[in-house]
Amino acid sequence: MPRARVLIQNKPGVFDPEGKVVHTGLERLGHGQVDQVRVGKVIDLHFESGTREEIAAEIDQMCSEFLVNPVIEDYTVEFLDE
Amino acid sequence: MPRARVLIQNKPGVFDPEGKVVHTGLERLGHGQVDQVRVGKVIDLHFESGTREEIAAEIDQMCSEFLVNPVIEDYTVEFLDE
Amino acid sequence: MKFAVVVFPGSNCDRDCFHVVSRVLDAPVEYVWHRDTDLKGADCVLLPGGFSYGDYLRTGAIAKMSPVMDTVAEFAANGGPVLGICNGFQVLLETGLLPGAMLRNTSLTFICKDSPLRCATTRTPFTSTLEQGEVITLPIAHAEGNYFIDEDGLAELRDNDQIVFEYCSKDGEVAPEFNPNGSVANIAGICNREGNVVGMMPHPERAAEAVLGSDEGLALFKAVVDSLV
Amino acid sequence: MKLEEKREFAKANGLSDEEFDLALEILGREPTLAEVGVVSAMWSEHCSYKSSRVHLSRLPTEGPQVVQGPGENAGAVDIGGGYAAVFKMESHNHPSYIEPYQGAATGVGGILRDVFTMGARPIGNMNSLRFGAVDHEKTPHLFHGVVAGIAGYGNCIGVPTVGGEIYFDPSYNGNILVNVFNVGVCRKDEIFKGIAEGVGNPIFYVGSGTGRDGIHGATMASQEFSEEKEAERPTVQVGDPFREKLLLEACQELMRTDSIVGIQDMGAAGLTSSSVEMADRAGNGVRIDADKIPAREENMSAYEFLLSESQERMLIVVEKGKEDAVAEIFDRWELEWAQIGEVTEGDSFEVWQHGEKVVDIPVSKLTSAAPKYDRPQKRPAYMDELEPASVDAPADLAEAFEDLVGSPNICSRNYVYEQFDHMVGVGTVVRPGAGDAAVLRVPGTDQSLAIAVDCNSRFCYLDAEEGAKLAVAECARNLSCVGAKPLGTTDCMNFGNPENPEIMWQFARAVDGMKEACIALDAPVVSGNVSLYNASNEVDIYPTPSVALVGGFDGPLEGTKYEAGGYTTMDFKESGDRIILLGE
Ligand SMILES: Nc1ncnc2c1ncn2[C@@H]1O[C@H](COP(=O)(O)OP(=O)(O)O)[C@@H](O)[C@H]1O
Repeated sequence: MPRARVLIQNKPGVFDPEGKVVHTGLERLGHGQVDQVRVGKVIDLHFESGTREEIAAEIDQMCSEFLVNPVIEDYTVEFLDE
Repeated sequence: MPRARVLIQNKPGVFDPEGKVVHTGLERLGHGQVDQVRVGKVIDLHFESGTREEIAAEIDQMCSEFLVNPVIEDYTVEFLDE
Repeated sequence: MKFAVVVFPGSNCDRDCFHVVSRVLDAPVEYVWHRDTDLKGADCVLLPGGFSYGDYLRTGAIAKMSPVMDTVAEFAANGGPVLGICNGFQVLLETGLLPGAMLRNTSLTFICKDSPLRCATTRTPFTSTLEQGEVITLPIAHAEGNYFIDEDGLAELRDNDQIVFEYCSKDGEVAPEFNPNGSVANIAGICNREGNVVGMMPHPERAAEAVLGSDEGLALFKAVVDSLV
Repeated sequence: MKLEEKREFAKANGLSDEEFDLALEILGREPTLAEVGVVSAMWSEHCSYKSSRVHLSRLPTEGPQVVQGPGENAGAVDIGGGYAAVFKMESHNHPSYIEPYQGAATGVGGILRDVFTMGARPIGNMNSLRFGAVDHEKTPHLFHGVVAGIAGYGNCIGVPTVGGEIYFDPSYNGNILVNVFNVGVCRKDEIFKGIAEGVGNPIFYVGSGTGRDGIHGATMASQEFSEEKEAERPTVQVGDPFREKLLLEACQELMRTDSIVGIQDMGAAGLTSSSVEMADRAGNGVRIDADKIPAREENMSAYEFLLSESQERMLIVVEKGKEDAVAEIFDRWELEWAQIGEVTEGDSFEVWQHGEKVVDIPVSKLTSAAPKYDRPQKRPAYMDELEPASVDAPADLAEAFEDLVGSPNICSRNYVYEQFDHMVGVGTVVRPGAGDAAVLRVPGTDQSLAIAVDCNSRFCYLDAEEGAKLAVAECARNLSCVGAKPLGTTDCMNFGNPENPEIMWQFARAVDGMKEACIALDAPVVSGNVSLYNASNEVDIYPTPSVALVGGFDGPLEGTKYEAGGYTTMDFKESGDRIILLGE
């Protein structure tokens, strides 16, 4: 069964309040060597069937229709081992 | 600057309300060949310095202290290219 | 009998709890800042609702690291009564003072409405004046109140009489259709084994005065006062 | 950059050729890029009200109950017991169309800051929303996003959202309306103002860091939408309600010290409009050092710092010598802050970056000397075609009744208001759905107030003057239905393109209608907002002068809601009670 992973993050320059708070939290715990934190979403999708090309095209469509907010978010797609 | 990515997902068996809603949404849009959807979090961390081993150990500590709730969540760590 | 209301950055029901204790219950109460390590001589600790640290990452995840939580844990270990309401409940779960974890509501939306609750145990200091099985109606207001615990954990809660409130019908029937958020076994509130630490999603402080439509929630605050005199 | 390129740049920022020439004349030299940004922001419709000022001046703004009329961040009326209700309504229409969640969320954040900057603690939110047809392809996404955004922000900061209204109509297909209202309460003699008094006083910046968010936002909000424009989106502002909560508490604490001279939030046109307006009210100048501004991104230009609409930021003029006390409070609330300038003698808005003076403009030229237009008006042609009186009564009343209750414009709103925390604050006496207006008890006092928001834009389309009158009257009736008496009005005038004489006619008539109703009901207008250019692809929205009224009660509310306590809810209480229809 083909599996793919969509990683969604705020575009560079778009404010990420959650990342900021997590960063502060890590600093408070003494993890001062962290320089930057971005928090995003990961969506794992299991498909019944399909080639990588088919699935990639399908995911692009899903992302533009629904999964991703193109105004503030960027996404990347990875394929997971079967 | 070393960068790492922490992927956090609900453990198998723990209900994933968001995944379910996304799944239903995808089906409604006609993406019926999707079999399963899991939604999780991705946290990208940029470090000032450190070897992979050091950073991996550090991240494990961050996860157990703070980033991950072991009752419901699992995590994996990936290193990103520099 | 003195109350402490813990304030985290982002708590927003702290003033409400303070109001109910000071003005309605007419009992002494003080705010305790999250960085404090002293409960100012309080006999009962309230962890209020709200969005500590914006609920970013996970509800209660960042608040649990506040210095005050060590003090609260110690207070609880000595048998002191602690009530975590809504976000306060989430903080208690994150700190491990109560078992389980919170997931998002199945609707994925915030839900604010009245909800009938069945009191499942009267052994806590906050429910000692209710009847076992009694139905009270309190407001709920949360996006993440879908309580999760695995099967073994649930069995343990049951065996140890740790379930305090369950979502139910007006007549007290506990069934999935009366569950607003998907929580395991309709759980709305639980306690620790000893019964002195209670966490609940519904807001008793919002139903403590008739002018707001109900004073059924006041019973919880009165009960803890009674339990300590 | 050559002068002609600057002219083009100014045009892209929304400044017309004539306005650019006026700016050249005022400056007596070529403007810097940052100056072009400042002038175009301050002279935008959003900041200068250049098309509406001549009309707004007709509105009644005075009365014995008025504590603060228009001109400040929000207006205020006396609600008795020594307390004032501080309130305002504002639009966030265009940002919400581009990104419904963040647009609505940051709208809520902005209106909250307008109220708490006055020293009031916010106690109630309302909103007035307009979406396109229910079956229009964009409506579900916009609707769900806006509702979630309002919930996300209001619930997190912990201010109950207790009322509002929602209509669906095709005239909003390409231009939704998101109007947000907030009311707060403070002692009436403890109101803070946005004023930069006291030459030499330091100016503090506090809140979140500045990024490139919403650059052009203020000018964008004053331009008609077209399909191409939809593509060129500025960086969307992302709200951080958690940070705003910290800002709220820090400001409340700061206001109990005696270190604040003036305070104002950075809304549209951010640092520019806040510092210029504060200087203008005091008749002083200000000097800002852009290098000191806490930045979230690297290499930001003065232009970007001045026009950024990053959220959750405040500008505070502090009494000289009290800097440490202020800093201590900000540090405790974990806010970013910096001393970025000072109040100066004279009338100059001066900004420095990297040792260079990048802006030097007389404050008054940006404010009172801003262009002002009395645009041509013409009675709309469609009014002759539409004959409301010719519409026949429905033949089958039962069927009409079902149509009505099934209509998306009339059906229950519980799906929406249950997503809003409407009870936080333990002050909500009459909840959404329970009465025609929301009733709020002021925490810690015996005072209460009621609030309602209304506008039937179809009426306004048929007759803008009568429609605006009806909006005010409906609000007032809503208040009296819960037992309150109107005290004051705020409004949000949402109209199409004012350069179209027919739209300008609608606007002017709506002001007339509002004026008459507010005088008749003794509810002076103490604050408000104008949103023009609500049109897409040349389709103007229905004229939508949303109004919100605040009402008061004579004494404390008592007992349960079923006893005589001076307020009522709308449910039928007992069988056997009589039902009376009042009015024709
Ligand atoms: N339609 C209106 N009716 C009455 N007053 C208005 C109206 N529109 C704007 N005002 C007043 O004009 C002033 C400037 O408004 P505005 O620019 O919206 O304030 P802000 O600086 O918060 O954006 C405010 O005091 C506001 O109350």
